[in-house]
Amino acid sequence: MDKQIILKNVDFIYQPDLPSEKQALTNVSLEIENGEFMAIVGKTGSGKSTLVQMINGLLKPTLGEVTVGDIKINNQTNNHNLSELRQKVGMIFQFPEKQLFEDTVLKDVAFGPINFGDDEPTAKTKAIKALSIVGVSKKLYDRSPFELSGGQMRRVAIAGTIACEPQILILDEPTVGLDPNGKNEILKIIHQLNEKGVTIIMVTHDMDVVAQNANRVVVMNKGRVSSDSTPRELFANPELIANNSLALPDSVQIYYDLVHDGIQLSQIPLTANEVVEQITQKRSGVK
Amino acid sequence: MDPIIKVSNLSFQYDDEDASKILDDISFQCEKGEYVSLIGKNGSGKSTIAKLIDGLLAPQTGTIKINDIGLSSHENDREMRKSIGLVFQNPDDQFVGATVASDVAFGLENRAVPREIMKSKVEVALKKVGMWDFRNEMPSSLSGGQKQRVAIAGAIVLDPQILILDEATSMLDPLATKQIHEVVNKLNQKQNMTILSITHDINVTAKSDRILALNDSKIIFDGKPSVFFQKHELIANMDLELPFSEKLRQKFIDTGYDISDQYMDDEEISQWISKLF
Amino acid sequence: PLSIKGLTYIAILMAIEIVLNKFQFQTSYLEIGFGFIAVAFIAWWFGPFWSTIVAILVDVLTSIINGYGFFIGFTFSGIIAALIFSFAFYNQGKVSWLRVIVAVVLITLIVNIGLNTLWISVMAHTSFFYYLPLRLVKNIIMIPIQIIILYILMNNKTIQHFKPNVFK
Amino acid sequence: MLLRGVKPILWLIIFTVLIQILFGHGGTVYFHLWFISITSLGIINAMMIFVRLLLIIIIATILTITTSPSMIALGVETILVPLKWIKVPTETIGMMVSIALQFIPTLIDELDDIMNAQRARGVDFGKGKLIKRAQSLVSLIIPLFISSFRHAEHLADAMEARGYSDEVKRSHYQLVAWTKLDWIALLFMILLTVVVVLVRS
Repeated sequence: MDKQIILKNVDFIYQPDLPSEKQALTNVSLEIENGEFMAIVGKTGSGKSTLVQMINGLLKPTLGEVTVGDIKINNQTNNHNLSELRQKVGMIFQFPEKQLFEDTVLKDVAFGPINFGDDEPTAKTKAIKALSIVGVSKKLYDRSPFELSGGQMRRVAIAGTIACEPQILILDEPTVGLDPNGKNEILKIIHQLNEKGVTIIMVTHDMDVVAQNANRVVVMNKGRVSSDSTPRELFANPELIANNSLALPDSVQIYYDLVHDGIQLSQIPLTANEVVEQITQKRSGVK
Repeated sequence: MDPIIKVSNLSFQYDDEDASKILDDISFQCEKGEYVSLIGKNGSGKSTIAKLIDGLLAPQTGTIKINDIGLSSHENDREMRKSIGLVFQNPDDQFVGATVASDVAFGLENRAVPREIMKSKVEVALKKVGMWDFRNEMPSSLSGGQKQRVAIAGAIVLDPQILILDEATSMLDPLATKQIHEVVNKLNQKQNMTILSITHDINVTAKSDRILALNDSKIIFDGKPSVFFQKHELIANMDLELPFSEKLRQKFIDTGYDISDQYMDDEEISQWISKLF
Repeated sequence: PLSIKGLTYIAILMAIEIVLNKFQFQTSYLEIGFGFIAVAFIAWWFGPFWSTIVAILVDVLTSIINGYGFFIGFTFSGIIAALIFSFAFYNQGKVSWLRVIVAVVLITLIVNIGLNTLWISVMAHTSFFYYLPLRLVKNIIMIPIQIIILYILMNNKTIQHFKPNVFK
Repeated sequence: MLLRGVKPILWLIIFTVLIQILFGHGGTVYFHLWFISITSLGIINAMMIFVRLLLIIIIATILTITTSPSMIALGVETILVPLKWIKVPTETIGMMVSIALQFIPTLIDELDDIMNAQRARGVDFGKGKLIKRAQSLVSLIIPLFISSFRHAEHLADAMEARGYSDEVKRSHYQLVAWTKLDWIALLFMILLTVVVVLVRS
């Protein structure tokens, strides 16, 4: 398999040699393959955000090395040679609508491609493509992004990153503050990109999102990787979940309620559908 | 007994936006000690209602009465605000004081409450939200959930009869959200405080006494959560999601199970499943 | 008198000024902050009285926060800059290129190159002309950047949209 | 903390000290070349200036470390009290200072976030031609202003909801009381001033 991202013994210290020095990552090693959908969970301050910022060079490891494709980043890497990396690794921050600044939606989405060296017509084409992926209608292209609703602004901001055509997309809590519909729409977009081969790395608190989307979940605790497994394997360890102040998804909660009542399902269900399926299965087994 | 909040035929539109009405002939009321959830899409006018009730905006037509006192002149606004505490969405937008304690005291300072009384009231309020240990911290050093708890303390320090939460947990993680709702539930149950919680998180509405659903500038539902959750079409039209237990119940029905036609919460539904075996 | 919104806007602009004064490009030795943008907005929306007050406050606060000593000369410089901006922008609906250029050039010549160089030489007991050449060069380089940024910001529709809310 | 305070004026200190050393005159001449001359008085002068600037920095740093922003805000308000006579709204100004100090950390975080977001979209701050630099700054400052103005709008609502008005009399939770220690400090300062004046003359 194609190892796309490799973190090797990465340490990161904020403000080294100052009284405010803070070790954010300790000996983190991870390998991420092409096309994965990985979720990163953990308490606030567990190092999740620091970890993802390592991958597109916004932060450089104090010790160790990060490799993305054939680009290596360590503490010797020059800040100004990261353009190629940043194009490859798109990053969508919490409340990404905060980055909007251009007069029109189209110009704002084309901003990234232009910075990465595209000429204006090419950037425009990419912007239009990205806007159609996120479902922003043509009518809005020439509007100011600030006239849009919260959900639409969020989509425009996400299009701004997608337009750079990244191979890896990092998202830090992309759905916070949206209503349920807006949230589902955004998750659908992310899923579609993943199906087209884009590697997704998503920081989130929402375990339902983890259960229903990710094929792999990493739990961060005090700057270390404390677990790296499939969501189902993670949910089989309720103690680990509780220790990291995480919540069980509703379907998993039902599973444990049933265990409590002496009913053991064959597998931990990740969706409402799976709950019903397994109960049906179990009942036919009983009979 | 008269309702504590009485809204009659309220209409409102912002003058600078395109002229559509944000609220159109809305009437509802809340009884003392009730926990009411006000839900609706983003931009459906939920926050406008909060501001109107608190007198931060003036209604164009209709009346709002708090404890049977109408909102009309500016003086009344101040009088009315004494009985209402308001907590907003963004934790960063509510801090005035440089420490947690002095921020909580802000509302008391505005009413020229003597310092000794202030000190004891601040202590009581901070203890209620579990933030007394943080009294000397700078607000900027707190987490989002802690900030919102301080904001609640800042509101309840004035002993309001009504607490309005304007999407107070929409920017928080699930754990912090849970903690905030625990605090709010306690205020509702132990002190009989009337709660008006504005939200688009349907899961947190399950524990409230009543749901008011706002759509297209009108109230389209006013009743018990268990009744509301069964109105699947209505919920879908409002861009909301069904609570998990209701989704599950629907799945059971679709698969041909003989399940109650009433809403059940997570606990009830897992009990029902247990009985299948 | 000021509305509550007026008060919070001035306070936030003051915070922006302090933050942007500190903000400098890491790679550049041209140590000029961008706090002037906030000064321009206070002058534009609130006029000479409040911009003078803010100039004094920011100077006092900055010297406390950053740990440089306080020197009354720089406070005076801040006031003059605030007054020049007020003279150029206050009560203007739309701010033209001409007004931005005049204001920035005047402030650069009178305040940054003239007065501030003088204060530095007074503080350090050295001749005015030791510092002049270096300061002249770096301030003149900054003029076009300042003009462009100020014009774009003051003519940004979204930012302008907030303006009517300032007075109520 | 100390280091960060010094950094911005480090070049000023170095420059000044160097000028004093290289171009000073008077006293014994140690070295002379064209217009450069290193003299004893020049070096003494340079040292004096160095110590003076260092003292300023140390004193200001001690103030920052020992005094909370709220105390500073209260202090500013107290100093301004005489201005009430000429109808300057000192309470409002005190409030402004308090809010401004309150928002500085928030805005620094926000600026950091916006910078990271634009970097991820390929902006390279501090690099490129003049126009490019101006544009990268605009991509930073417009979002900062917009989000700050939103803060201002919401904060005004929050303050009004909690009953703030500049028309009514307010009480104060935090008190700056004049204590024995302040008398001692004041006395010490007066003594020090007298000593300095005597020594100088």
